[in-house]
Amino acid sequence: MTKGSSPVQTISSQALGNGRNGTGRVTKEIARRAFRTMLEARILEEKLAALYRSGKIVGGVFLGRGQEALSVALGVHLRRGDIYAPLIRDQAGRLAFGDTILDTLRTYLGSSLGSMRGRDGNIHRGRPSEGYHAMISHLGAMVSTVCGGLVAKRFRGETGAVGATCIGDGGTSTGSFHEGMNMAAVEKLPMVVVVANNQFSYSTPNDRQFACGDLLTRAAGYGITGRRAIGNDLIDCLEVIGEAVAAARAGEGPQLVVADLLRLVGHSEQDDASYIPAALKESPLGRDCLDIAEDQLLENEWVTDTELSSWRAAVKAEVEETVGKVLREPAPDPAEEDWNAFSVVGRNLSGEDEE
Amino acid sequence: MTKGSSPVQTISSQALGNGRNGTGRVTKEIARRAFRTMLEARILEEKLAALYRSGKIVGGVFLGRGQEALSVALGVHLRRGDIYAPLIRDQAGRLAFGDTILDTLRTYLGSSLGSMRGRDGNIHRGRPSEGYHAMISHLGAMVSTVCGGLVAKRFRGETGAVGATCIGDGGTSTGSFHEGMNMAAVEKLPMVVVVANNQFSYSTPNDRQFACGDLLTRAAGYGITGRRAIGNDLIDCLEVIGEAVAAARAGEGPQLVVADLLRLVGHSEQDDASYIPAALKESPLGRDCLDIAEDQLLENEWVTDTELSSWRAAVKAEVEETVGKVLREPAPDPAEEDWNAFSVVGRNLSGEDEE
Amino acid sequence: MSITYLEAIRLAQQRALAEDPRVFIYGQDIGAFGGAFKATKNLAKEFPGRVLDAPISEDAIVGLAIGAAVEGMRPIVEMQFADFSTCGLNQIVNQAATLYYRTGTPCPLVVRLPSGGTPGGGPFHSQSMESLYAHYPGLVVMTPATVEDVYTMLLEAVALDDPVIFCEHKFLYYHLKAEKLPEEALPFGKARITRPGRDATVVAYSAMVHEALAAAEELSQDGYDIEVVDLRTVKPIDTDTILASVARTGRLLVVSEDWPWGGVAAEVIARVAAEGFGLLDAPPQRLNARETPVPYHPALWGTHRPTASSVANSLRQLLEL
Amino acid sequence: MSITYLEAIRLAQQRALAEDPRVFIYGQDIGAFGGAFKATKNLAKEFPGRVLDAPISEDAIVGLAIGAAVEGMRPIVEMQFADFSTCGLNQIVNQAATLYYRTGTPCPLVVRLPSGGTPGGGPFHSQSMESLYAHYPGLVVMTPATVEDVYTMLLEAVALDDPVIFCEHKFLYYHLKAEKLPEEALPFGKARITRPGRDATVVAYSAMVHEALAAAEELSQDGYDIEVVDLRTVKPIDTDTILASVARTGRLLVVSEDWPWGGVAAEVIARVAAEGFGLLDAPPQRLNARETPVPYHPALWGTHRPTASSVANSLRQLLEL
Ligand SMILES: Cc1ncc(C[n+]2csc(CCOP(=O)(O)OP(=O)(O)O)c2C)c(N)n1
Ligand SMILES: Cc1ncc(C[n+]2csc(CCOP(=O)(O)OP(=O)(O)O)c2C)c(N)n1
Ligand SMILES: [Mg+2]
Ligand SMILES: [Mg+2]
Repeated sequence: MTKGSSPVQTISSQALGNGRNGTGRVTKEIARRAFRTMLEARILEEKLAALYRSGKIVGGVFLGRGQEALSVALGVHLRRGDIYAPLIRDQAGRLAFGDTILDTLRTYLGSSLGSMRGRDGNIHRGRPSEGYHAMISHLGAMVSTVCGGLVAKRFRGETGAVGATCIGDGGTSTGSFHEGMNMAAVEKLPMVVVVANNQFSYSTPNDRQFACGDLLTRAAGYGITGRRAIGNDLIDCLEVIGEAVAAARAGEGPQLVVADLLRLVGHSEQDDASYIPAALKESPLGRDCLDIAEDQLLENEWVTDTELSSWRAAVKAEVEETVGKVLREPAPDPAEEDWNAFSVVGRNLSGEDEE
Repeated sequence: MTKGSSPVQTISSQALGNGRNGTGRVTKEIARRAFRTMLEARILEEKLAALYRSGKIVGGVFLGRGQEALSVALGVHLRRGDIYAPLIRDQAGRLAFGDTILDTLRTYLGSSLGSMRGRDGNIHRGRPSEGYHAMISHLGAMVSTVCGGLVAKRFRGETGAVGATCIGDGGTSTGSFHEGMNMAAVEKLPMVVVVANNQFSYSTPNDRQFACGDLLTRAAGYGITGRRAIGNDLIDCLEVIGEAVAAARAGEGPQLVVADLLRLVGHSEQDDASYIPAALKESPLGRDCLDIAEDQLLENEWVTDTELSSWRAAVKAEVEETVGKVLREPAPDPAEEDWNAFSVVGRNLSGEDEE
Repeated sequence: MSITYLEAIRLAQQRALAEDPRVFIYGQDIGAFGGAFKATKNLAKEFPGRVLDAPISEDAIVGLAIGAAVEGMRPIVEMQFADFSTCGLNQIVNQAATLYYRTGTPCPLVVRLPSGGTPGGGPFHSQSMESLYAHYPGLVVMTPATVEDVYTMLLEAVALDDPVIFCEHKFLYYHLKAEKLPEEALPFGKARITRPGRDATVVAYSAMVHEALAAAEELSQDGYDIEVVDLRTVKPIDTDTILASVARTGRLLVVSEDWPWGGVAAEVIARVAAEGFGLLDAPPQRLNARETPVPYHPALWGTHRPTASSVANSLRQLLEL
Repeated sequence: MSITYLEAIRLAQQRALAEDPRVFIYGQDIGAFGGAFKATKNLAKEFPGRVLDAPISEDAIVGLAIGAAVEGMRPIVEMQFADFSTCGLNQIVNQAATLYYRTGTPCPLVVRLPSGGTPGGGPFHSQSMESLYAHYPGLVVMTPATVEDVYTMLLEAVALDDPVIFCEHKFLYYHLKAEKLPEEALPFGKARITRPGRDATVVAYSAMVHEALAAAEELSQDGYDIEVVDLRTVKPIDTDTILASVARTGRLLVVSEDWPWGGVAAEVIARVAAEGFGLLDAPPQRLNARETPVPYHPALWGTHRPTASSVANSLRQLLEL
């Protein structure tokens, strides 16, 4: 599945030796919640793409289509008090962590009522003071930021919280990623880092990105536990990430999860992803995680066809209704904008002209 | 020997599985040249320390005492046309690569006749246009620079050249190091990177620097060959690095060599290294590589006691004589200094005031 | 046939690759894909092995270019966005910029920065980084405003023996067009009087030249005759041309899309105040972006950056001083 | 008993740790070892677990501090030398500086930068980085020149809700001494008239304040009365105090150890030229470091940076304009 050509393929992490330990066992309730959130993410993102095509969203639209299973599996295993720094393709994980369809649309459409108030957009949203970090674009940068949140909790004696972030195959080449991973390991932080290895970084295939063949071999180099998940298989993602989160929560130190998958859209909605070979799209990697998950839920009799239809209808209705609402909301008013990057306290002290 | 506490100790590089392959076999001639260069480095550095104490050298003096065997082993295996970016503790490797006692002293003493003309000092010297890179202080930065030199040679169709650099245990934590290593692997460059794991980064012990226990486990994560050398054992260093250089030259891609050792001095001559535990100093790691090498050469009957005495005397004389000479050389004259950072061509074009 | 600013960048690179075997291009997604903006479209095919996809490693990308430049190559680095160059900044300012002074070895490399704001770009895809790099001795910083300049100046950048930060403006990529590309160019480092005038001088560069020209047009309807100077290269700055202009007009407004503190506008004013104090009939003024990150929403963005209308306002105030 | 500038830094950190449980310190070799300059000597022992050794990872060091600040801590980061902060610059300017504007969440962290030149420091252990950071909206940049200021301002930096770049000058570490530390301090962002005068104003900050004072002393022997303004904080700049001084003297020289292009001196002159043009009797001048990397050899270094004698020369020229 991985594309590198290095002869070194040893998987040297402990966890794989041990195999699954049961802490990630998937319950009906979790599976249903995960799947319902995947549906929300998928339907919401389809709407975002349409809004972009019709010129209602400016800038860029970056979708997570095909990556919802992996993304949601991290989001559903987190809870209030945890720290989560999602990346580009984490719409599903965000919703699972507590972000809303409403705030997503507000941010993309630049509503002044959104959490970013039109100051930042699309995937760069968050509520840092609630543990939901707002990514900066510079890849790799959020790994150490999550470390910092966990160090703060340790200082305050708060135990049981976990920090989590996601990164792409391309993002693993950044110096930031390396420094953050190493730091998490040195500090033995309760942290889970999920690598969504979708085989491409924008147009760049993995063999121009790294030569180790298998990114999981990096876990040993940081001295942290590595685990592999099947990136488009919801049950597998829920199990593996469930175990990783449980291990981190139990004080076993940072956990790296590597999952192979494909993104089933372009890098952004401007990109047709024609560089992804047809053979890869037709391989098991190219199977849509939503289809796989649906089968899994039906097989387990965790959901019925009727329920699925009504979920779909409900989510569509919610998305449409929310779009209508947000489109009527006020855009930020430049005349009212507070053109000052200092905090209120800093500014009051500064005596700097405010124009 | 390594200090980390991670449970993961797997050595997953191929080369170790294969063991030595004979390409690094040590000849009498190489061993003699290496040892003689170690002597030069040691005696020269003792003089540098004395000049620093007497106020003749300003700024900092950073010595490689205890690391000469490892350093020289890389230097002697390189040849004209190769690229070498030495680091802080590579006086021995530098001399082996072709740097001189004269230019070392000129740079440290700030002679206007030195390669750096008083503009830069101490360990920051080099002649980049001759393949001898002049390190910047920012650790990790030279890895990718060496990559670039090798890419240039590949563009020109020059084959058989090798690029080499050194880094400390601490330097492996930099994002720069990671990016450079990964890049070397992606480009399959003929490159040798030697990690001088002297257990401390300034005062910081390895367990505050990384958690993998064994830095060699990182080789697999880059998809490159990893090798281990005994850092204070000249013959072992010559063999292992000889094999690494031969493999790189033969087109087998980048090679990582990790060697444990101790520096037998402070970080700089201002530092008494009191943070290094006595037990460690008294352990095999603390044995002076010069003593070990002397024994090895005598045992092999590659050198006689008499020769050793005459070498010592000759090097001492050369160092003393050179110091005398350099101390009489002119310091750079601020009034004559060309206060312009642009190249001559750029400047002529620019029409910028030159004051 | 008309050529866009973006196409001119592509053509300049094509010519550089064709004429000089030492040239190669390195950056993310620039090979078969042709780059995020298509500035290297087809070049990988046309020049096999000389247009290389890089990993997401800005520090090592610049480091590699430095090492290659030292060995006599002439690398062009494409940053995917100027904003990401902060991740390669250390190599640029501490290794590339210092190399010649320290060692006497030239470091001829070009770092192309897709710069400046566009609607919806937001805080991390809109930055103007010319001042940051211009602060450092040893770096040339070019900021072309026209299709013709972006072509000739990129070729000039490749020919220079010094490291060049090449700030190409994304807002101009598609809008700006020319009928044909010039063979001749102004000398290196020379500013251009884009529009002659006698009532006030506007010094601008890159996208702001066009806002300044539109403002000048607007003021011409009130009977004012505004001179517009295009700096073209912000390091070095062509102080002579600026002073000569101020000598004619007596009034100076400097416009920059970058933040004010220590930016190009501050530097130009500091020079004119020190060297051309007596030429000024009124206090020299500047108009910059607002002092916040570049906002995402187009309505905010349109107020954050200087525009024709805010330049015209500033000019009206200056003319009344 | 006399307290050095360096010891004042240590004492301020000790007090911050003692008074506020949210404070911790993070940096290379600052724990048991007490730091490369001993600015945290004994603090790890006195405050167990709150003075942490970091790996050589400036980017992640700042990233960790940001994440902790978001969670309500008040981290102090020690860079081993200001020069190495370029490796953490991306996190500082793109994450810390933008956080409040983007998200409304304050990011109260302090990055201590051992700054400026010393004999033999060379290109990579001598840099002055205040202008680089001051360019970015959202960062406060402090540049204390006295033992008293370095103490009170560091405490002020820790108390501020915004990210603060704290430039402490290595040349002042050991030389500068005070008898005791003050309880009272000037308000945040306020410049100080260190020496009143009426013939010309020298604006300086950090180590250059002392060169300016020595130059003023020298010129007093020629009968000139030079006013010296210590900026203390270069972002924000206390323009009012500068303008008031220039209103008295009519002449302005700005002195900075940093490079000229877009530096503090350019920014001050741009402000005075725009807002205080009519107050000036002569063109405002600046004196900066030379436009090369900071040279290693003390003889070169002594000419590279402004000194009392070059400040005095510049002042003599200014007084004759
Ligand atoms: C430091 C940095 N350099 C460049 C970019 C531009 N960029 C944005 S997304 C992207 C590709 C990311 O690939 P990957 O990490 O694999 O994530 P994916 O898009 O595949 O989910 C690039 C190069 C960036 N965001 N940050
Ligand atoms: C990016 C960076 N940060 C900090 C420093 C300051 N510094 C110089 S040497 C050193 C310790 C280096 O340790 P190591 O890499 O193990 O090499 P050693 O000194 O042990 O040979 C530090 C922190 C630096 N040179 N570069
Ligand atoms: Mg990817
Ligand atoms: Mg070390």
